[in-house]
Parts: sequence; C-alpha cells; structure tokens
Amino acid sequence: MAVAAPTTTPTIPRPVLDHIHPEPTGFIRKYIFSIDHKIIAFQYFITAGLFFIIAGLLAEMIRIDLLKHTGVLTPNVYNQVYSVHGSMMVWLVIIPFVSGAFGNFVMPLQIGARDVAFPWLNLAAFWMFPPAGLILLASFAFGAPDAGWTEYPPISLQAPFGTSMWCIAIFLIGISSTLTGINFLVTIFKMRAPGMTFTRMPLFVWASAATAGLNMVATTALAAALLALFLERQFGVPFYNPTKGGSPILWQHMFWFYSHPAVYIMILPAFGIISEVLPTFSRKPIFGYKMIAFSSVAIALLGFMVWAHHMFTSGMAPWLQLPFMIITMLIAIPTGIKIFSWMATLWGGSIEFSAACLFALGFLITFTLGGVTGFFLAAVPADLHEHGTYFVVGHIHYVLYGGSVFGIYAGLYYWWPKMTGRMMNERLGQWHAWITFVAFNCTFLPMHWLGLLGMPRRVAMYDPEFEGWNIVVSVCSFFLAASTLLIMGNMLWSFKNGKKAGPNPWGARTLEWMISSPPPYYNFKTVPAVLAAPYDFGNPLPYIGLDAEPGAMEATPQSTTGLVHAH
Amino acid sequence: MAHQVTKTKVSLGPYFWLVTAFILVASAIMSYFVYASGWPIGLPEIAEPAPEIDALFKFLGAMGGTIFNIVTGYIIYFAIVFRRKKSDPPDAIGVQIHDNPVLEFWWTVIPTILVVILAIFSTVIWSSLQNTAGDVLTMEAIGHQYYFSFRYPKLANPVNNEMHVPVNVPVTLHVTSAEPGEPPVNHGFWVPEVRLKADMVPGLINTLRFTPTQIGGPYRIICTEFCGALHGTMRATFYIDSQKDFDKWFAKQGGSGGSPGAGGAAGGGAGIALANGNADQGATLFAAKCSACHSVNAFSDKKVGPGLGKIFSDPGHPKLVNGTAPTPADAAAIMKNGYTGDIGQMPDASTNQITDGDIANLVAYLASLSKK
Amino acid sequence: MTTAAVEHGHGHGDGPDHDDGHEEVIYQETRDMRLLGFVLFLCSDVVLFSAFIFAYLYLRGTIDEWPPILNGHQLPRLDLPFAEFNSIVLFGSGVTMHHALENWKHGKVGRFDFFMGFTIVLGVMFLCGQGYEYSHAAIGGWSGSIFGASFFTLTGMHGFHVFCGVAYLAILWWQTKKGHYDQTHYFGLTAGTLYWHFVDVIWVALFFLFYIF
Amino acid sequence: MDLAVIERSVALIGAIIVGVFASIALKEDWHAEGLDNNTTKLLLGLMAFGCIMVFFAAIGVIGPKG
Repeated sequence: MAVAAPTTTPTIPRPVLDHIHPEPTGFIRKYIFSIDHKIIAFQYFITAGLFFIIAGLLAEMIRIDLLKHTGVLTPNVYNQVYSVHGSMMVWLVIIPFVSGAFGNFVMPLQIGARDVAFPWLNLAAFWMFPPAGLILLASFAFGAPDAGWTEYPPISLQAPFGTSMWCIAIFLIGISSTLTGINFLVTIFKMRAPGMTFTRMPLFVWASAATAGLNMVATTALAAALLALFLERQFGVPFYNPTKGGSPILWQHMFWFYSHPAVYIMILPAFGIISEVLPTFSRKPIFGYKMIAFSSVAIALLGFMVWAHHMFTSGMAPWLQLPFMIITMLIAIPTGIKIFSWMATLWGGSIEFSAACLFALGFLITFTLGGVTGFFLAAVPADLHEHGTYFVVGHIHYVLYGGSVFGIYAGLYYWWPKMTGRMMNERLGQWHAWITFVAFNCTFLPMHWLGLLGMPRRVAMYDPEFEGWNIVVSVCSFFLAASTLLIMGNMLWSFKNGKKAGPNPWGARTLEWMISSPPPYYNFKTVPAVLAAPYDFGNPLPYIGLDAEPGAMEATPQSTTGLVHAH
Repeated sequence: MAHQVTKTKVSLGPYFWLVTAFILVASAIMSYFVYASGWPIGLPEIAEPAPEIDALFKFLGAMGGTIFNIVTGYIIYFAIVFRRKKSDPPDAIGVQIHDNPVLEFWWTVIPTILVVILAIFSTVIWSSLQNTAGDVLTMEAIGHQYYFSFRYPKLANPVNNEMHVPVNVPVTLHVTSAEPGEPPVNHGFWVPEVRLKADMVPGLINTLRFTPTQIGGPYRIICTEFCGALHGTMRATFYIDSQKDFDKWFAKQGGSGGSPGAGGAAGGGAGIALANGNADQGATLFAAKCSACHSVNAFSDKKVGPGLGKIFSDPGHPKLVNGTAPTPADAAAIMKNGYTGDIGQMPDASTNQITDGDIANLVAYLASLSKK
Repeated sequence: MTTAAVEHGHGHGDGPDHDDGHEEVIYQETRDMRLLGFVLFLCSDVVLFSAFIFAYLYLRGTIDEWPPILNGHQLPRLDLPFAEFNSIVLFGSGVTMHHALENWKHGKVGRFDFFMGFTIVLGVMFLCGQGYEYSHAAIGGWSGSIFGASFFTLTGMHGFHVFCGVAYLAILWWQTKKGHYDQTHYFGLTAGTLYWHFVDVIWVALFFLFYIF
Repeated sequence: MDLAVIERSVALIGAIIVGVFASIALKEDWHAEGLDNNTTKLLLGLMAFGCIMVFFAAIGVIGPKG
C-alpha cells in the first residue's frame, strides 16, 4: 500500500479491473493454499463432499438402529451418531456447499469479477473448515456430543468432553462463515462489472448477497452462545445451569437466533440455483425477476424475527407465542411468490429435462411439501402436538434434503461442465434424479405420520407398533444412500470419459458461460460491460467489451441431454 | 408489458382449464376426506382441547393439501405440455414474457389472505388453551431420569409412572423436572391423545390445562425432550377414571378418602387431615408407640397385634372395617378410636397418647412401608 | 497487492495502464473495499457483544432483585466511582486518537506522534484499571453467580478487544515510522481509529448496563 | 471513601473536557462524507453520549441508589 501518488483520485467508471493477484506457481500455492476463488471452491466441494459421505453413513447407522423397535445400537452410541449426523449435515456439508462452494465458484464469475474482494480472507476462511470437521469427528474418541445438533443444556453441560470439542468445531465454522459473508458482501457491492446494476445481477448473486448478510450477522450470535456453553462446561461459568442461577431457555433463545436464519442460509442459495437452472432449461426469462430478488431479501429479514417458533413448548411467556407464530406464517408469502414465479417460468417454455432441470422440478415439489408442513409447525396449537416428534424430523429433511440438497444436486449438474470443462453422463444423471426423488419421498414422508401418532424424535428405541413404518423408512433410506453413488460415479466417469463441454453447453446466458470451461485463472481477459438482465433468450447477449470464447456467444447451444439431437 | 399480458391470455396450453378444474376438484375431494376421516392424526380425542386442535389440523391439512395439489399439478402439467419435443429445433425458445403484474398481484394477495385466516384461526384456538377458568384438580408432574412422578394434593408421597385423573374434572398440570439432588435435565410431557405437550425444564414450571372427557386408558405419557441415554424408554401411563374409580385409586395411594379434586373433602377417617403426614416422623413414632405390639413385617408376623408392614398392599390382609382392604382412612380411624374385634384389641388415641398429627404421620409411614 | 495488481494489469493490457492515475485508482478501489469490509466486521462484532448483553439482561430478568444472592447474602454493586474514572480514561483515548488521525491528515507528524502515544498510554491505563477493578470486585468471581459470569465475560471480551486495539495501534505507529503511509494514503490509520472508537462505544454500553442500570 | 471522591471529581472534570472535545470533533466532521466519516460521526456521537452519562453519574443523578 506504500504508494506515493497524487492526491487527486481520477474517477473511472468501472470496478476493480486489476484486483487480481499474479498466478501462483508451484503445487502448494496453486492447489493447497491457493487464493483463487475457483480452487478454494473446489476445496470446499471436496471437503464438504467427504463430510457428506461420512454424515450420510451416520444417517444409515441411525436407520439401522431403528430397524428394530428395541434398537440395534447401544443407546449411547445411537445418541452420539444422530447428534454428529445433524451437526455435520448442517455445518460441515450444506452450509459449506451452498455458500463456500457454489458461492465461491459462481458468484464472482456471474458479476464479472476476477476474484472475491479479499482472497486471503477467503483462504483463511476455508482452512478453518477442515480442522473443524476433524475436531468434530475426533470427538467420538472423547464421547461425542449426544444431545442432538441443538445441544440443549442442561444435559449438554453434563456430557463428556466431546461436547466441548463440538463447541470448538462449530465456533470455527462460525468464524469461517462470518468471514465468508463479509467477503461476499464486499465483493457483490464493490466488484460488479460496469453496467451490472443490482437489478441486472443474476438471481444466484441476489441469493448469495442475502445469505452473506445472514452469515455475517447471525453467525456471531451463535459464536456467543457456543462460547458461553464452552465456558460453562470447562470453567463452570453459570449461564445455562439452573442450579447455579442460569437459564436453559437462554441457550434456546441464543441458539435459535442463529439457527433459524441458518435455515435460510442453507436454502436461499438453493433458491438462487433453481432461479438459474429453470430459465436456462425452459429457454425463458425468469418470471418476475424483481419479486424473486426482493423476496430473497424479505425472507432474510423476516428470518431474524421468528426464532422462538422453535420454543413454543419450552415455556416462554405465552403472549410471546403469537407474534412469533404470525411472523413465521408471513414468511410463507415471499416463499410462495418464489414458488409461483418458478411455476410461471416453466409455463410456455421449451423445457429440456436435463438432470439439473429434473432436480429443480423435484425441488419445487418437495420444497412445497416442506413449506406446507412448515405451516403445521408454525401454528402454535398444532405445534403443541408435533413439537419434538418425527413430524419435525420429516419437515426438516423435506426443507434441507428436498430443498437444499436437491438444489445442490441441480447446481452440481448445471455448473459441473463449467467447473471441470467436461460433461457428466446425462442419462445417469436423470436416473439419479428419479431414484433420489422417489427414495427421498418414501423415506421422509412416513415420518410425518409416525410423529403425529406419537413417535418422539431422538429415541434409540420406540413403541413396537411403529416398527412396520420404521422398517419401510429404513429400507428406502438405503436406496436413497445408494442413489448418491450414481452422482459420485458420474463425476469420476466424466473426469475420464466426459466429452469436452465447451464454454456454454447449456446455452445459458449469465456471464460465467461466456468464458472457457474451466475458466482461466483471471476469469475475464477484459471485464465486459453489462447492458441488461441476463435472461432474455432470443435477444443478443447483453454484454459488450467481452472477447468471448468461440462458441459462447452462439444463440444455438448444442443440446447435451441426449433427449434432443442437435446439429 | 401490456401486449405480453394479452399474450399470456392466448393459449394457456391445451386443456388448461380442464386441468385446473381437475386440480380444484381433486383438492375439494381430498379436503372432504380430511374432514370426514380422522386424518391427519387419527388418535382418539380423550380430552378438551383435543377436538379444537384437531379442527385446526383438519384446516391445515385441507389448505396445505390444496396448495400442494395446485403447485404439483401445474408443474407436472407444464412439464408435459411445454417439454421440448424431438421435432423442435435445438434453438427453440420459450415465450419471452418477464412478468404479469395482475397474476403476481393475485398470487401475493391470496396467500396473504390465507395466512391471515390461518393466523386468526390459530389465535382463537390458542386463546382457548390459555383460559384458566375453573381448574379443579391442580397437580404436578415431575420428570426424572427416566421416569415420571406425579404429585397430588392431599397425597403425602408422589405416585410414580402412573397418572390418574377423574373424568370431566378440569386439570391444571404443572410440569417441571429434576428434584433437588438429581442431575438437572430437560424432559417433555406429552399425551398424544390429549394433543398437548410441555417441556419439563429444571427450575421452571410450565402449565398444561385440559379437561378429560372420555373414561379410558392406559394411554402413553411420552418424554419429548432428549434427557439422556435411555430417553427413548421414558414412558408413563395415563388413565381417565370415573370419579368413583379415581377415588378408590386415590385412597389406595394413601390419599385420605375423597377426591383431591372435590375441593377439600374431609381428609381421612375420623376427620384427620392425612395429606401432610410425614413418614419419617411416623417411623420414629412407630418405634416409640407401636413397635411394642406391631412388627413392620407381613400381617402374619404377629406380636400382640398383627404385622403392619404391608397393611395397604397385602391382599391377604383381613377386612377390618367396612369389608374392604384397609385404607389409610381406616387405619387412621382405628388409631383414633381404638379397635376391638376378631384379631384382638387396641386402645384409642387418648390412651396411647397420640395426637391427630401423630396419626397422620403414622399413616404416612405405613403407606410408605406398603409401597416397598 | 497493489504492485502485483499493476503488473497484472500490464500483463493483460486492459485499461489505461500507463497514465499516472492508474495506481491511484487501484489504491482507492482497494481502500474502499477494505473500508467496507472493516465496517461490516465491526457490525458482526457488535452482534457478538449484543448477544452476550442479551444473555446478561435475560439472566438478570429471571431474578427479582439485582444483584443476585450468593451463599445467602446479596452481592454488592460494583464500584461506580472508579468505573466513572476508568470510563473517562477510555473515552479520552478516543478523542486523542481522533486528533492523532486529524493531525496525520494535515501532515503534522510531530503532533500525530504525541496524540498516538497519548492514546496508547490511556489504553494501557484503562487495562490496568480493569485489572484493579477485577481484583476488588467482590461479586463471587467468574463462576460464582450469573452476575460474575456476565460481568467478567463481557468486560473480559471488551478488555481483550482493547488489548488487541493497543497492539494494533502500536503496529500502526511503527508502520508510520516505516513510511507505510503518507498524507493521502493512510487507510490503516483510518481502520485503527474506527476500531478504537468502536471499543469506546462498546464500553459506553457496558458502563451503563453494569454500573448505572 | 476518600478515593471515591477523588475518582468522582476526576471523572467529572474529565467528562466535561472529553465531552467538549468530542463534540467539537463531531462538529468539524459534520459535513464530511464517506463511509469512514459517517461511521466516525456515529461512534463519536455515542461516545459523547457516554461522556454525558458519566457526568450525570459523577454528580450522582443516575446510578444505583444507596
């Protein structure tokens, strides 16, 4: 920064053109400690993917235990397994996937930036993530956390040392998310290509911005809650322990003040992905761009005012239940606007059922069901029956698996060619989509009825009359796990046999498709100027000053789904 | 936009209105079945306010089902009708519309109206849960690792793992957790058939109000907050008895006759309030005043008088007073008035120099012996 | 980074590489981004303190009278007069820091050094004051009661921030000696000043919540 | 006790001085634009408020009674 220069600052109407670091040489700097957002995104993919496998296996252990109403595992093991499964899926899989991986790879490309605002911060944020995961897994050696991913005190105060390790791990993830959030916000505010006004940003960027805001604000609240829990566990500092004047309810307030926005941290980027995939594969402008964009922000804001709807039975002042119930129901309105706009985007389109598109359609259906059961849980009197039962388990899996993970799959099939430069096998991808969709619903739909009929969650053994449905659920969950092998195989297959993607295999119109796949280190030789929102199929592309890769600017994409025999 | 709005009007798609009609009819039929059947819960409604809560469930089921049908129906319809056909050129594109203010207005307003309706409906039922009017039986449920215990007024000792309430008597149930000395952990109290639930939080008292309406049982009392390794096994049984059966059960527990709900019925035989008897003081008293003639073993272990160890639980114990197995009330009456009959003689309280308070303590002590 | 960036700019021959304003543009753009990032960081830090303040108020609301009872007798209030004194020490350091930056902007390096040193001295004084406060605050220690828990945790976190601030200011001072900044390029000093004001303002809240309220 | 009086009087004088200087700084910066200046203004203002609070605490107007 030691630049002696004239005090006058010429104002040039363009964002940071030269905000790019020289390309590193040498394996370590290039692939391990790279500050390139694309490499860091890959690192997030690989790490989160590994954790996804582990957490998935833990989930299957849960289902194996529940095959018998007396339980198969010892209760202690079971409790640790499901707690770590939940914690990993939320903090080590979905959040890193949606904001760490997709946010890092796609967002800078879509706004025409050469990197994120603070590449070194990005690097630091990533390298807090694998240690956190390892600490959480290592906690099995010390008695892993066993009170669920929510770790309610006071029982989590009496748990063995593993719970303290859980605090440390989640704290690290929290710092990482906060740094990423700040980084992304600055990137989106300061580094958009010239002419890319807010209403010309791709919708995934809007979603990333809302998510980054949530990450930045909410996560530090979680850090505080975790710090207090850690201090109380290790030094007996009374925050939560009722016998020393603390309050167990305090934890629930502080935890859910983060963890409800966290639900939107996990789902908003998925919304963004769907908003990119649907227009591309129905060859239509997204319907109601502004409404979708603003509803993301509205959801993010409302998300801060509903946390206590997780606590209707825990003994808040009863009058507090009403405002939280009503605000929670209000969130259905922006969400509904999104769903309807996506439906309208399909209308009159020329829909190509690529794997990504199939997952997007599956997302619409499963997420709608998740939203409907959300109504059931928001209404206080109904929640008094459902709280703490398998109904809640079914609901959370419909929004997190049927929502976030379906979105992640859609995004993977959509951006994989851009990331690797090779296509995946579309047929296999379509099979993956169908099997996942069926197995998913057979796995999680019965849980709602189990809950309503009186099966509480977090139990290692249950009443005999529920055994039949639990066997169904478990068997289907095995198919669901098996379906994951399809996409893994597909990725490996594409590395070897996948055919070259070219810059723009889907005929998409956002900026990342205008450059070669995989993108060069500096992303854009020259940063283009943006003339309009990206989704007007049929019109010429709204970018100038872009020396596009050959083939990118063609209006006619070669179809790669095999359903259409192009050229 | 105007021309595009008109553009959307032309050819919404083949059979669009037919499909719409189908979706709506299907939703209507589904809603009908939701209301006709026990769906979505399908458990008996054994207490107020279960019917109200089920009404909300039915409304939610019908509304949610309809929304789901509409979304899913149109998605499938659009996916079929607007799919890219093999005949289409690879550069085929869809209708280039960006929005439709009218449509967007309505699909913002209608959900808002639905939300308002649902909010009002929920609030009404919510307020019916809050009313404190006319609670007659006020009792306490306490969660332990891993069992429930229940405290009744006028009952010295808590009852474990079994909750009886008389039918048609409004119950105010205070739930909490972890008596002093126990490790404090959260529990939950849930009777699915009543549809109500409250967390049992140490150092905090939550309240449930309901009015049993159907005699029956046993029903499940389920712990719904994770409370330790054996959380899954934590159950208790819940009975709704007729007033008569309840009183019998209550007396068996050592409750001096008359329902605790009956609003201060004369506590115990000979008008002695047995509720606040103290078993420990009773033990010392027994050693001082009774052990000369009575053992604390089975009835057969006779000194001067019979063994009293299992007086309230031993079916073999002879009928003393009114043709029933001895109740605490009977025992109290005998201590007060003395006994003369086929198993011997016992002087009255004044001769034995024991006060009514002593009698209460002794009965409590005998009751505790009978539980062992 | 800037120099690297410039090389890169040459490498790809975009934009007016050779005009003198170019590096300046890069500097300003980088500065704006860092400033925004730093302010956002402060916002998230505010949330961290707010969460603990919420915890303190919540716990305080669970009991009828404050301070709480510990082992049968009610805990005393904290030492208000000393806190007033210590607060003024910290607030004073805020003003001196402000003047340090102003003088730097106007190129008065001598007065900058004076105020910078003054600020750091006051910061250290405040930390010593906190040490004294801790040593004779008879509220049953950190783990004694919810009072000790919230007081020592919150002020401890604040103290940690002040400590980091002092270290940061010292580094900045050293950097000015190394010629890292000139009269128009002093983002580090701006950030340091913002951070120091932020620490002051957090203390305003803590002073009110623990000593007045 | 003595100590308290000294502390209070120092705090009182200090509060006045610091408050005045903070207000002056605030007035000087009032029209300065930019994120950094606006943030500074906000923070300086809150700090001036802190000085006022200390002032009233020192003269015993606010603070726990007894």
